[in-house]
Amino acid sequence: MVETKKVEYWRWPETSWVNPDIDWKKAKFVTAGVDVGSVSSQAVIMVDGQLYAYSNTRTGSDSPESAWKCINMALKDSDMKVENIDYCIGTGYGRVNVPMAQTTITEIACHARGANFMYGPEIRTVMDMGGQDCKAIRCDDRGKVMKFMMNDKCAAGTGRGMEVFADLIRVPVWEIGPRSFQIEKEPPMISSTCVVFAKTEVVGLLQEGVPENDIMAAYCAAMAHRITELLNRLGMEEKFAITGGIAKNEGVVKRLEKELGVKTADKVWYDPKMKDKGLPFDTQIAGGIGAALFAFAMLERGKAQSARKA
Amino acid sequence: MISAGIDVGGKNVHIVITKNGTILAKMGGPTGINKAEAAEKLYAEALKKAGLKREDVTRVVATGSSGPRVAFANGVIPDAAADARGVIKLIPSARTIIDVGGEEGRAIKISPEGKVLDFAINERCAAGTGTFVDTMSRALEVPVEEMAKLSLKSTQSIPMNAQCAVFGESEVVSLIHQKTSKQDIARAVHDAIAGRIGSVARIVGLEKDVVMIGGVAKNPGFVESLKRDLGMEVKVPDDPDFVGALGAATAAAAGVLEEKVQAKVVEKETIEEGKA
Amino acid sequence: MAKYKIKGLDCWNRAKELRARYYKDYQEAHQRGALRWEGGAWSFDAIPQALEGEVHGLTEEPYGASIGADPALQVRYQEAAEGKWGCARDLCAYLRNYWGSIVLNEFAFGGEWPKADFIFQNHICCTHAKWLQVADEIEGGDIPYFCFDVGAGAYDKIGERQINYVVEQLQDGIDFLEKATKRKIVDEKLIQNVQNTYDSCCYWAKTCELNQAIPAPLDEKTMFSLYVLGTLEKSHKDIADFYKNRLYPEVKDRVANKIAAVADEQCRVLGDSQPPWGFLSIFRYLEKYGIVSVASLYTFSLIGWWKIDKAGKLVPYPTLEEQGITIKDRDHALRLLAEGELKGKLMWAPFYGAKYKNDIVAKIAKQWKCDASIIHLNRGCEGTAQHQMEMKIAVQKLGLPVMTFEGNMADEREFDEGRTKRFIDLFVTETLGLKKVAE
Amino acid sequence: MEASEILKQFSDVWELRHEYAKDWKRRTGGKVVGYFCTYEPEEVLYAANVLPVRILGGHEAPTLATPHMFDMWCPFSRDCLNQGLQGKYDYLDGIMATNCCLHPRQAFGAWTIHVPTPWNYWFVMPNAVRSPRAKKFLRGELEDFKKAIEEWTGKKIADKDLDRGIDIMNTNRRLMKQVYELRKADNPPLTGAEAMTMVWASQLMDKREHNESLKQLVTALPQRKLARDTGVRLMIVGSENDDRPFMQMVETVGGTFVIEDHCTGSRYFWDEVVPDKDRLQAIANRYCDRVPCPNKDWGMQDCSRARFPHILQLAKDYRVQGAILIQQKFCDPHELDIPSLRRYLESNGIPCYFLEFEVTVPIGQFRIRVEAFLEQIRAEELFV
Repeated sequence: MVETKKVEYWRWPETSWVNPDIDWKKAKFVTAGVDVGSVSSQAVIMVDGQLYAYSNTRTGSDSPESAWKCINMALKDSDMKVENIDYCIGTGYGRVNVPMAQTTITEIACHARGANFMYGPEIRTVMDMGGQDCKAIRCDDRGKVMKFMMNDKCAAGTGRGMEVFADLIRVPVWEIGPRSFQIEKEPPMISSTCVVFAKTEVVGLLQEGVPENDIMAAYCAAMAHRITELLNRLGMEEKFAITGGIAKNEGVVKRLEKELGVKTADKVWYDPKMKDKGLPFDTQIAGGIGAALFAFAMLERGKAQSARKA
Repeated sequence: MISAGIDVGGKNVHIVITKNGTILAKMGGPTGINKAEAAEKLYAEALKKAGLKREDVTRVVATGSSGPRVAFANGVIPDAAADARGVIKLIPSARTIIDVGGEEGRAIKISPEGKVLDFAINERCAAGTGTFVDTMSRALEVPVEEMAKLSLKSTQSIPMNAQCAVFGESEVVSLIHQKTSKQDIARAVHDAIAGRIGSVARIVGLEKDVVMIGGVAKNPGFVESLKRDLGMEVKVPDDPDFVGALGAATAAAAGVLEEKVQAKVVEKETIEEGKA
Repeated sequence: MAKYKIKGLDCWNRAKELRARYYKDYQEAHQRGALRWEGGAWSFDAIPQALEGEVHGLTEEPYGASIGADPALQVRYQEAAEGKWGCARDLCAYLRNYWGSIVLNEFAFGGEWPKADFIFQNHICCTHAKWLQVADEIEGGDIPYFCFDVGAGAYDKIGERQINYVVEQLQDGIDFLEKATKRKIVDEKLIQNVQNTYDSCCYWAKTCELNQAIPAPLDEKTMFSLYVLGTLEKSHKDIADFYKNRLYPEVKDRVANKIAAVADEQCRVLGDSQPPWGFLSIFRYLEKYGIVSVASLYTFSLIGWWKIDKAGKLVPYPTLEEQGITIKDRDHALRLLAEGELKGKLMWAPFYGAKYKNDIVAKIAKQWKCDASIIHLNRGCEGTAQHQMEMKIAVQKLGLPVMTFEGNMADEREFDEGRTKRFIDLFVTETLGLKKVAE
Repeated sequence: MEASEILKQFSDVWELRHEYAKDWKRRTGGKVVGYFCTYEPEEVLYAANVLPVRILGGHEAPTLATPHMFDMWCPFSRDCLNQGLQGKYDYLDGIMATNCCLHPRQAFGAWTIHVPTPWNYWFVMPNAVRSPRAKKFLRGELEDFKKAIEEWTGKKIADKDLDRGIDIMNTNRRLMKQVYELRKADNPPLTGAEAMTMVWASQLMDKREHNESLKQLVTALPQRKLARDTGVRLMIVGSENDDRPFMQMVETVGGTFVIEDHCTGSRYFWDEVVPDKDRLQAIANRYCDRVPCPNKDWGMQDCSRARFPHILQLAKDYRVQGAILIQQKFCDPHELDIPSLRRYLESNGIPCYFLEFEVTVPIGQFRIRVEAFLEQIRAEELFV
């Protein structure tokens, strides 16, 4: 009954990045946001509100470990130590298990704030497509949450679902998007988005000899549809930005845009300096950025004291 | 007379070849992507194992969710019918059958002759299937067999709230964080599914003897949870995952031949549609 | 070689024509200076239809059902109701179709949503009063709204007090109508409408009674399309005339000549609740096995009026002629209307307890000579899904094999056709031991 | 006695409800009747010295109920039936239900068939409570109900008995309202979970005893100081709610429930019977005029609701900063009102968040939603 794991098609590459132009030692405040999600974890280090370093890793079964893993990875090419951080905020589904964090804030607030920083103040609707939750958020020009909705008690149409699907169809998860467009015509969407029953349906389609690309298209379409339903319930207002892992899946995003009749904000830094420097733009770090920014704000406003140990 | 039963389910193919009621060969394996091919391949192996040639087999009956895909079968019978025939052959005292496979959990009430009197299945959610166990074992990072052993050692019952397999996964993870022992988590998982299946079984009514078959029946931890939930003895035959195939073989021997059930969907008719 | 002769219904096209006209009239009412009203299929249409001048109603359930018959349309409407209005996905499927239709400003029979001039509703289940209360809100909240309550008790408890409670509300309803429309209720019209209502409801029951014959002259699938008229405007003379002078005599004639609904009738089934409208094909599928759905509490008494006679048999409710009654005046008319609806509509009995439903269902199973029962566990309508599992247990006690399948009368997202056919194959070939009849 | 001790008593009755009822029977030799909905006229039962206990959630997977109610029926009703089938209510002398929503009717229907109970009664409560005709009709139904109980208990119910019944109920309502008054304070002396536990206890125990405890509570509470930050002042509105773990969870993540509209909360006791020499009419008037269940709340001329302005008034009186709207899954009456209620409250400046309850709520999933909602309300702190 137990499936012997072959190649893990769902496994995507882990990354990290440090900004060489920033001398953190001169900083007033070094803040961090650690976003431990159900599937992936990110650490973001900010120096006086400037993006200094980040990492994007996979979450293990133990949240504290995952938190350490991603913050160490973020700092691996820097001379900064975790002790140098003034204030750290944990967020994400494992937020209560982030050892180096002084406090926690939910990923809903953090993603809205992060999206505002990454995409700019014109963003009014943020869709965070996470590992097992979809969060539709309406925010103001400062990235303050005005209203939000989450998917119900079922993981249909989430990042986890996409991974299971990748594994099932034996295609690396990052290839699904592009390949889902290499089709003759758009197929009907997978009717069941339940992670388990979609599986049954997909197997059925494979047996009927439906081309893999068409099945990927059908699955992406189903996911896009689920998200549209959520956004309709929330009430969509432009500009619209997507954060989280699925944002990287064009197969879903393009179809989502088509169904909504709304374009998603371009994945480039709002801040011209960052844009021109061509700093990497990773939609998965939005939560971490938001958390680090909140940490900075709390220190600035004296709402929190520096916990710096060194 | 030699006959064969082929059970093609969501995950595995099971084949049983019998001669005048006695089993000559059993053969099982994963369906993979192409179920028809897998069935073809395993059938060949089964024949080899039994030292038979295709023409030696008088009749082949297929069953299971993909039974109709078995091109070389002379007929197809519904899976619950195969279960009933197989179980009554192995355990004549059986009146209630609980079959939990990868993607479906079902309960069947049968007559002393093994006729299906009533049946109910776990509708539209994975939280009552073998897949749920698999997903949880992945989250728990212990193989299913290990989970079974662990849960038997558990001393306390923890309710699991999550209905959805994926949320169940994260509930397991948070239980791990709460430093709950893997034994107790394993039991919690089995109890959760047993609860779902138990209520399905109650729909057809719990008449002794209750027999559990299907892949999950090989998980003693789950069987224990089910006994607890039903508050009664649950019998499990040897090779519980081959019972469907055995039932199909029995049907073949008895000459039950349904014409293949086409899965084609009849075009929709509207409310105005009448007899005219 | 088929066992019985079969033949389409001669009055079939008349039924279609009446139905089409109903929706067209509603849509075009304003062009003709006529009034439009919304209400439920059990809303005592005899009263608003008695307003002076031309009046046309739209009953919510049949409208929702028509949309349900077209899965693509239905999903679009329901997603509008769920998304744009934000209602729960498990609410009455008809209601979601109806609200979605308003939200999208689309009339399912073409054109824009025709806004009503007033609402005349009655509260038969948790959903009804709220259905049009919210519809009114979606449309801006400016539609005059009246809703009366028929929840006065089970048929065997209906006495003077219960009747008075409803009659008094109807009198208030008349005041409301006259105030809201600035038109008067015409007593002659009201009396005629009540007369017609009796004919529609009693003759439908008489027609259903004929289905006790072997072979059954009608199958449930056809009956679904025939009772619809009664859910639209049972007080209309054309519709009363259809039931009394067209359908009933024709079905009688079918019985006399042994004309069957299904040529190879070999198993008579007791049904329950609305079918999944988009998938009536499952009834055709059953016919391949010679299985005919001949009876159900729902189909019989959604519009049919019945009573239980001294011998404890279920028999049609007597018409006014049979009772030797001529309606004297307005109050007499209202009283008779309330009496018929409260005492005769056994559909309401289950709302007061499982035992009521089980008793009636047992009578139907016996009198209509049913061999088995197939129960659609209808997630789309909690009213008709009342006590379905208790019914299953009760019918099994009668010795009839029972199959249940989950579905939804008008939300295809909750119906799995493939699986349902799998169930049918198992139930029919194994439990009933039937073979498909040669095609 | 200390306020905390009294509240502990209520909590004990809540946890040991069956032991309490059995003990009450032993002590008084009286009859106990189980009921499903707060539209059942307890006044008449108290007049006959019969103890009404409300069937409330057991919060275990209702596996025994599945063969009788498939899962489109509200989890609360399935939970109630499940406990009946488990034999947990084997001490009941009677069971009654009424025209409320269709869900408990399923439970009641199955209960009368499968759970041996000596006496059962279906009480017809009109739905058109805002119709002038309802009161007269209800008076008649009360007359029948009174007769039925007299036959059952073999004792006549005199006017003085009805007066006693009315007085017991009114006193209970008045006292609980006094306790609720204290929740208007900046730092309420009791949490929302404690307040609701008090109401649950009132539905489970002899109100004469409950009243005695309440009298002490009303004097003791003002001295009580809670060592907790009130945080965001929340309101919770919706269907039946006896989910203590949820209430407690919310009050540990930075919020306090200061008022609610539930039939297990204020909606149950807000309105008193206005005495009249026609006692039954007085009772009938009370049940027609009380804060309605959505199922009975519609206008006679327009689509207005009586419930909404009342809820808004509560929100103002208790200085509510946000409202959590909840409902039992599949609860049509509330599902039908909630989209409108949400618009109504939000247009009046009260942010809302919606949650759907089941037999057990997935605390983890709900916690993040609640935390995010609280953050949304006090977001300003997080911005430079």
